[in-house]
Formats: sequence, structure tokens, C-alpha cells
Amino acid sequence: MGDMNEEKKIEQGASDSEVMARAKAVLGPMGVMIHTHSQHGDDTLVVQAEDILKVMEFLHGDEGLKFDMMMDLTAVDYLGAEEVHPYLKPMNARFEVVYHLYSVEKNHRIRVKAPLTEESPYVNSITGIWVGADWFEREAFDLYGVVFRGHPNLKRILLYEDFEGHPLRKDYGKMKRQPLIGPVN
Amino acid sequence: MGVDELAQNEKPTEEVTPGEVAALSDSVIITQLSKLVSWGRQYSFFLYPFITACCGMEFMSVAGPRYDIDRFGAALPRFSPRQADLLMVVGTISHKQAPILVKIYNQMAEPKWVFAYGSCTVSGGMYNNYATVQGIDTLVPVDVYVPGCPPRPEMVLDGLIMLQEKVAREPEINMTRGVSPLGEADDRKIIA
Amino acid sequence: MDTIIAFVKQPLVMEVLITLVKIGFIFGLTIGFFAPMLAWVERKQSAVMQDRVGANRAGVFGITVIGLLHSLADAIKLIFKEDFIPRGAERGLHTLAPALAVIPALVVFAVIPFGGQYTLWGHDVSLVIADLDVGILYVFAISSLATYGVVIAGWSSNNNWSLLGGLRASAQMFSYEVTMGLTIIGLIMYYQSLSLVDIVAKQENFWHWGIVWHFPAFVLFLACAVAENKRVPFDAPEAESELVAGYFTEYSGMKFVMFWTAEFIEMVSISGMCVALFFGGHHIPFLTQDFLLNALGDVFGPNWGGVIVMLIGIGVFITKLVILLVLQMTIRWTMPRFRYDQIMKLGWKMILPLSLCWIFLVGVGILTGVMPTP
Amino acid sequence: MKEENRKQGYDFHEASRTETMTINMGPSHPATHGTVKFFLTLDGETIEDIDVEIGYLHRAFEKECEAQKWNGVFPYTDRLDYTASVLNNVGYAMTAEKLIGIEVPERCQYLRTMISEMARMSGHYTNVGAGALELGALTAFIYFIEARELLWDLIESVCGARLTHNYVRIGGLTNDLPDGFRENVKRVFAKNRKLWDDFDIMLTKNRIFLDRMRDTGGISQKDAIAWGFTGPCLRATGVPYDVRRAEPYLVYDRMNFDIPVGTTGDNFDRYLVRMEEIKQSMSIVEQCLEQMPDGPINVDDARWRMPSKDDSSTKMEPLIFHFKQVIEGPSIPVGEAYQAVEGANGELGYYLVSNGGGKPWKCRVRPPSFALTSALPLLVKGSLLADLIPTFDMINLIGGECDR
Repeated sequence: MGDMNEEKKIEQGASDSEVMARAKAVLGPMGVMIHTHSQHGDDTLVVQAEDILKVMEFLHGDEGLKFDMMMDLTAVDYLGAEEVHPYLKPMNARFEVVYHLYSVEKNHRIRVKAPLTEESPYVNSITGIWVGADWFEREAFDLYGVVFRGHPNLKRILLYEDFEGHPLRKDYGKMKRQPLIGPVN
Repeated sequence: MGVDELAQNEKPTEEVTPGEVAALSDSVIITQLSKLVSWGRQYSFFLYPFITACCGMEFMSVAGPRYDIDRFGAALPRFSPRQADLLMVVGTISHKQAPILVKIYNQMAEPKWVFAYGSCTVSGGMYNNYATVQGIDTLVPVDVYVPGCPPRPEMVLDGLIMLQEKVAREPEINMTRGVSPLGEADDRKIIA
Repeated sequence: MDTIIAFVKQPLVMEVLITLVKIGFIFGLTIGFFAPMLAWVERKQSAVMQDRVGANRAGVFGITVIGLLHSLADAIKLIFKEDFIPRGAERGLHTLAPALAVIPALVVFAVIPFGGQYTLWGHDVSLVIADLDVGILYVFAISSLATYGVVIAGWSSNNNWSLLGGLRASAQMFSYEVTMGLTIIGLIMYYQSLSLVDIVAKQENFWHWGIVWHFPAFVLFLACAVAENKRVPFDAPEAESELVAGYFTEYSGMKFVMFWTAEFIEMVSISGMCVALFFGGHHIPFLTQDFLLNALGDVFGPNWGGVIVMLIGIGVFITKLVILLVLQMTIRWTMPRFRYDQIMKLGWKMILPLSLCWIFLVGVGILTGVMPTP
Repeated sequence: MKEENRKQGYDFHEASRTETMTINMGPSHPATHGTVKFFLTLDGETIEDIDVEIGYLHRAFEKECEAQKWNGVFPYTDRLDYTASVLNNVGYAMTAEKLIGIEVPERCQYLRTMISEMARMSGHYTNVGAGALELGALTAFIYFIEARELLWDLIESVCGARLTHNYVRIGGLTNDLPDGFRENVKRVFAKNRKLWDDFDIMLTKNRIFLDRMRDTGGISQKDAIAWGFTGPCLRATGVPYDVRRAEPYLVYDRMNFDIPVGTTGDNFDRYLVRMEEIKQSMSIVEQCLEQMPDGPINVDDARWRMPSKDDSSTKMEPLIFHFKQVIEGPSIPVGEAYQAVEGANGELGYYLVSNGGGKPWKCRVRPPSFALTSALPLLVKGSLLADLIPTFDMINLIGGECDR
């Protein structure tokens, strides 16, 4: 596993992986990055939400990186735990959209995160780059209320249309039921 | 549609009034006949497997060669609710799924029984949150509860035997359950 | 009393009585015996093939008869099951359809000989209900009627799945109607008769059995017949994983079981046809009826000897029937299901040309004398 | 003729115009596993359009996990891909261990590998068997149910449960192998190989099965990657991506096994890939048993390991640790981690966020069948209704995993 070494690497500020170096070299000058880290060996870019398309297009199209598969897309609600990531508080961000990308050809991964504020949980849809992001974005919208601009069919996917609110937000009670039929229990 | 409003839709579906049944049930022929009918029903369950979740994997085993639910005459799965006698609710019922369960129950032809298979159907099991129904008895009447997550096949067979005993004791030939108080009445009203 | 006996002894009355007995026998054999038995065999054979025990719990006073009573339990339960007609259904047709499915399956038996001709106490007894000159044509005419039951069931249920099932069934059954007819043209040429009684009579010699010279025709005929009967692998019209229950999705209770019964009876009639066409009917290989009659007639007298020979004939017929039923069951529990368009392709592009080829070959064979006609 | 018809008000084209049929398939339909609804637009039997609706088994996995202590999440992970429970356990435990930065002992790694492969076999047995069932081959299905039953006996002897094993813990496992396990494996695998061969004879060369599976539900390599396909469905298109090879975890780098790949990406290739993987998994299990060293199965650090039941009911210190683990939960360092394992359906990734408390702040699972199901319209549009069944089955939507 070798995670111990990774931790040390972070402490020592050891040199970046190839992926990270390349991403930094190109995205750095573009001024879209907020933060980067390689905790536990997972290369992570934190970028401005409004620039997500630019970043993704680069990561997808770049010959050296070639992230051809969007592995996972989710959101995190940091309400009450903003201290987890140091960059959240200054931005007044509550949510973070998390993308995990993978390159089948090059066999490397990267995590891209875009912090969002509570007032404007909007981010551009990446379905134009990876068609597979379709349902993942719908899910994030369903459960977190993050709105993906430009998504072809942004509606609830796991829950039903009549459901009110977004249950994975931290301020939604775990047992707050909205049954379609039957008694509330 | 509100719960109260739905409850008002419920109408008695029995064609014979309770008084008539009581009068008839004294007669020797009727009691012997009802015994025979109960015997038939007991050993001839056509299942409607309402399989949603993990318990379905165990249900395959129950139907499989080692446990073989067919021994009890309950092997034949009918996926049309009209032809089924026993609604096997196998797996978690979410609030999104609940209306479908109620509908299937209402579509089943009388007489019908319901088998709650697994903890989730009994009480919600380990899922107590915004998405899950806390026991299917809040939706439809249940005859047998078999807890377990998932229950072992032996438990299911035991539950089935208990249901058979229950059916054997059933005094009425004309056993009807009617529609679930929660769902819309099915089209049966039109012809009844 | 005497007048009654005298009345009965009139040839016409006797004829009617004998026919009634035969009809009763066929009814008892199919609906009374084979339909419930096949329900049981289906269960038990699948259990054996799948290393299971199968139904064995239903019992009266602890007697279970290896699960046979489960069929009885099923019947009792289904009689007392709610009879359901969905909203928006054509009530009349919905009720009529199951009957339309069962009756043709039963009526086919009229021309299938289940024994030979015997002379008992001066009366000629022929073990076939109606010895039609065009028996085979009658079979095809009647079995094409069975399509209507299915199609009407599918259409009148006011259910999309039923409708799709009915559509599939109509296309499939009409197609295989045609091909099934062609598969046995060679046989008709060989026996030079359309009467099943004739054909059976000509198979007294084992080397003239249909199966000996017409094995390819048998395979093709069986495939078509199973397709006609809509059983696995040709059960697209009632494919459970696709159309829920196909054309009988909306049927409950006895009406639903009538479709089932029709299926089982059709299995029996298919086997009956196969026995008559390919397996020499009631004949025992290498043992002629006359030989039996002479041998037994010496011991029991000509009349009782004839009765025994008749019973042996019926027994042989039923044995062959059962073997073919088991074969059909084995096919049913082994195969996956065809796709609907593949069924059509198989019928029109495989079986039809092959049966045409076979007709040609038989023609050549008969003309050149390679295939000695009886 | 045409003109004449027009004059009489009869338009042939109008009269022969067909309408499409819209029909709801599921969620309570024998082919949809009770958890999906297809909204089909049919032209005859051809699927013109299909809208897939999932979520009927949404059980709020993430919300439920966020309310549990770190070790309490395991039972919930069991019920994600319930055909192969342990794989989910292993993925979650490894991600949590990645967050902590510990490495489990070697014997534990071997055991995890071994039991993962057994779970994969169980998953594939279920999938392939159910595929046969839905095509009408009930007997073949029963053969694999029996094979799975034998396998479950083995797993039960190790973890004590048939289906939802709940075997793995952060920093180790619940218990070691029972006595006589090796002999049982030998016996069961011999039988399983026989059942595999029988199944193979019954289906793989069966012309009907071949016709139903071949050239249905195909997808190109490029599309598969774009849609996020992983696992057997991606490998069926010819991409040899397998997390076990690409980023070896546990002891997969020491195992000698093949990654079967297909060529066309249709249902038959998916079936063949799964069938071959069953064999490969058997060989991995045997290799694990051969190479497995003796030693502890839990990490030494009492902060992370769950004390064994025997210890916690007889000794003081383990009791205290057990109490703290259960009531407070291990305080896993602040941070985030993503770890992928090869699930039965594809890449099963866990993304965990810890805020330093006893509960996970975020417990996300990357469900492979979610991505696969999202591409279903692409796979079946234009094909026949009957093709939907094998395609949907070979996609292998597992409700618990897809809807969570």
C-alpha cells in the first residue's frame, strides 16, 4: 500500500507526480486553481467552479494526461466541518463537487474539486465532455441540490419528483420522511 | 391523495354478508367443503415474488435445489398478480416503491396472503431513514413475518409451514381481504 | 328390460354407444388423466433434472403419493379462486377465449387412432373416434383454430403485454402451421394416404415405421409442433421475463388454468400425432396383430382374446405417448428461449426449405425404389 | 388505383399508418429485478425510445453511514452489491486504512484477497445464472445456484453468514480460517468445476443461447470508456482494464491470473468474460491458500483494531477498547481518500472524508452498475424488446449498489 511513505512525502513537500506536475504547469498560469494536494497519494486539484469546463476540457484533451474516463462524480456538504479543508472558510463555501478522473490509456488518476457556496450551488455540466457524467450529475442534484448548468435532463433520479429538499445535505434530518403513500413512520 | 381520502374509498368486497356466512357455516356440507378447499389452498401457493433487494439472493436459494420450496407446493412463481396467491415481499420497500407494492396487492385475485420476507419488510430493519418504509404492514396486511437480514432459508420454510397451518384453519371458503386501505381500489369494483 | 337390450342391439345404437365410450375414454385420458399427470410430471421431472425433490407434501391422512395430490390441491384451489375480468376488457370474448384454446386441442383426438381394428362379438370396433379419409387435413384445420383462442385472449384483456403476447402467438402459430404441414408431405407421399388409420395400419411392419425412413421429417415435425404449442424454447408469446405472462396475463383462476390445460392436452395430441405418424401407433415392433390374435385367441377364445389384444394395443400406444411426452418435457427444461424474430426465421428460413428438400428426396427415393413403399 | 382510393376518401398510407406503443416495464416486472422502471416506446417490438428510471431501492446508504461509527458502516456496505458482499467490505476497509495510513498484516491481506475472489465468484454465478433464467433456461440457473450454495457454505464457515458477511474490519478481519478449510475448498472447488463444465455445455455451445446473446447490446470501446464502463462489461469490449492489474492492491501483484477480454463488447462476450473470471477466481483462491503465511490477522495498534469478541469478554483492556470503538468510534485523521477495488461489476471506489470524528463525514461509493445502467438506452435502442432482457441482465444492475 505504501501510504506511510505518502504521508511523509506530503510532510516533506516531496516532488509532485507526473500528472500533478503537468496539471500544475498548464492550469497554474490559467489562474483557475485554488489549492492542490496529494494526500495519501491521491492527486487533487481544487479549482474555481466557474472554470470547471476549462479545466476538464484540458484534462480530457491533453495528450500527456488523457483522462478519458469520468470515474466518479459526487458532492460533499461541509456544513459544520469547514475546517476539514483550509480553503473552504475564506471562500465561504459549503459544498464541494468532487470529480474522480481516470485515464484508461495511461493508468493514472486525478481528483478535481470545485467548492460552491450555499447561495449559488451552480456548476457547469460536464456531460459534453464525458457522456457518462449524465446520471452522476443528476444524482448530485437529487441528493445535494447542486445545479449543473447545461445538463440535458436535470431531474431527480433516485428519489421521486414530489420529494422536497435534498436529503444528503447535512441540515436534512435523517428520518424526515416524505412518503408517497401510507402513514408517516 | 391523502390517506383519509383513500381510506374512504374502501368498500366491502364480500358478496355474502357475514350473517349469511355464519348461518351457512353451521351446515356440515359447507364445513367439510371448506376443509377441502383449505387443504387445496394450503398445498398450492402460486407465488408472486416481489423481489427488490438482497433477500432476493436468498430467495433464489430457497427455490434452489438444497432447500427447494417446491416440496411444499409453493414453487410456481406467477409474475401476473392475477394468478398469484401469495405475495412474497422480498427486500426493502422504499417510499418510492410503496405505491407499487400496494398496487400489486390490490391487483391480486382473492384469496390472497402476504409474506413479509426479511427484516426490512418486517420493520424496516437496519434502514431507518428518509427513504425506507418501516415495515410493509403499514401498507398491506401481512400474514407471516420472517425476520432476518436476510433470513436463512430454513426460516423461510418454517414461515411457509406456519402460513400453511394458518390457511388450514381458515373457516371460510369465501375468504376475502379486499383492497389495501392505502391504495386505490382496483378495477374489480366494476365487475363485482 | 328385453326391450332395452333389443334397442341397444340395433346396429346404429350400438355404433353410437361404442363411439360414446371411445369419446369418454379419450376425455378421461386427456383431461382426466394426462392433464393433471403432466402438471405433476412437469414438476417432478424438472425436480429430477435440477437435483431437487419436488412437490411431496400434500397428503390425505399422511398419504402423499409422491406429490401427486399437489395437482389435486392446485385444481381445488383454482376452482375457488376469484375469477377476474379487468376493466375495459371485452367481457364476452375474454370469457370465451380459454374455451377456444382448449376445445381444438381436444377435438384433434377424434382422428388419432389409439388402437387397431378388432372384431368383438360380431361388431367391428375401430379404436379411433372418427376414421376420416382426410384425417391429417382435419388435424391441421383444427389446430389452426387454436390460434384464435390465444389471439382473442391477448386482444380482449385490454393489457399491452397481453396484446404483444397475442400478436407474437398469432404470427408464430400461423407460420408454423404452414411449415408443419410441409414437414409431413413426404410421409403422405410415402404412405399414399391422408387417413391416420390407414397410415397406422401400414406401419404394421417395423421397417415401414415413419421413424425408420423419415427421421428428418420427425425432427422437423416435432420442432414445428412444439412451436405450435408455444412451449420452451418457442414460448415467446408467454415469455415470462419479457411479457410477464403473455396473452394470459389478465386471467385468473380456472380460466388461467384452461390455457395451461390446453397446453398439456396439446402436448398429448402432438405425441399422439407423432406416434401415429412415425412410431407405428399401437403396433409392437416385429410382432403383428394377427400373430397376437391367433396366439391369444387360442387361449381365451376369439372374443376375449381380441379384448386382450385391444388392451395391449392401447397400452403400447400410451407407452409410446408417454415416452414422447417425457422427450418434450426434457426439451422444455433444457433449452433457453428463442427470440421472437428468431422463431420466425427458423420457421421460414430453416424448417421450410429443409422440409421442401425432404419432400424432394422422398419423391426421388420412391421413384427410384430406394425407399420401398408399404 | 391510388387516385381512386383517394377519391373515395381512403388513403392507403393513412390506413396503414402504425402508432408506437408506450408501455411501462417494471419496476415489478420479472426482468427488471424489482428496482428499475423502463418507459418504453415500442414500434411493433422494436424499441424506439427507452427511459430508464432507477431509485426504487434507494435506502439512503450515505445518510445511514454518516450516522454510524466507522466500523458500523460495514453492514451497510454488505448490502450494496449483495451478490458479492465481501468485496464491498474490503473496499471500504482499505479506504479507511488509507485515510489512517496503516497497513494490515500479510495474512490478513491474503485472507481478504481470497474471500474477495470467492465473493466475485458468487457474484458472477448469480449474474450468469440469472441471465440463463431470464432466457428461459431454468435448469442451467439451478446448476449455478447449487454451485453458489456450495461456495456460500465455505464463506459461511469463515464469516458465519451466508449472504451478508460483514467479515472485514478496519485494520483486520473478524476471525481467522476455521479448521479443515483447505480440504473443504478442495472438495467444493472440484464440484464447482464440474458444475461449471455442465453449465458451459448446456449454454455456451447452445445455438439458441448463442443467438440470443450474440450481437445484442453491443457497445464500442470508445463509447464504453466514455460512459464510464468498468469491469466485465468494459473488458468484453477488449479493454484489459482491471483494477487488480492496473493498480494492484492487497496481494494481487503476487497472484498469477489472466484478465479475460472480449472482442465485440456484446452480451455473449460479457457472458464469456464472466465465465472465465469464475475460473480465474478459483485459481486465485487456491494460490492464496498455498502462499498464505501464518501470523496475526489484525493490526497491532489498539486504536484502530476492533478487539476480538473472545478478548473483549474476558480481559479488561480489550473491553475498554471495544467500548471506545463502539461508543466513540476510532478517530480517523482529518482528510479524504479514494480507493478503488475491482468489484464484481467493475471499479468499486470508495471516497471517504473524515473530519476527525468517530463517524465518516462523507461515505461515497462509486457504484459500477450505476454507470453501466446509464448507458442502457444506448445499448438497446433500435433492438427488439426481447433483447432488452439479456442486455439488462448482462449489465447486471444490482439494486443495492445502483440505488444505494
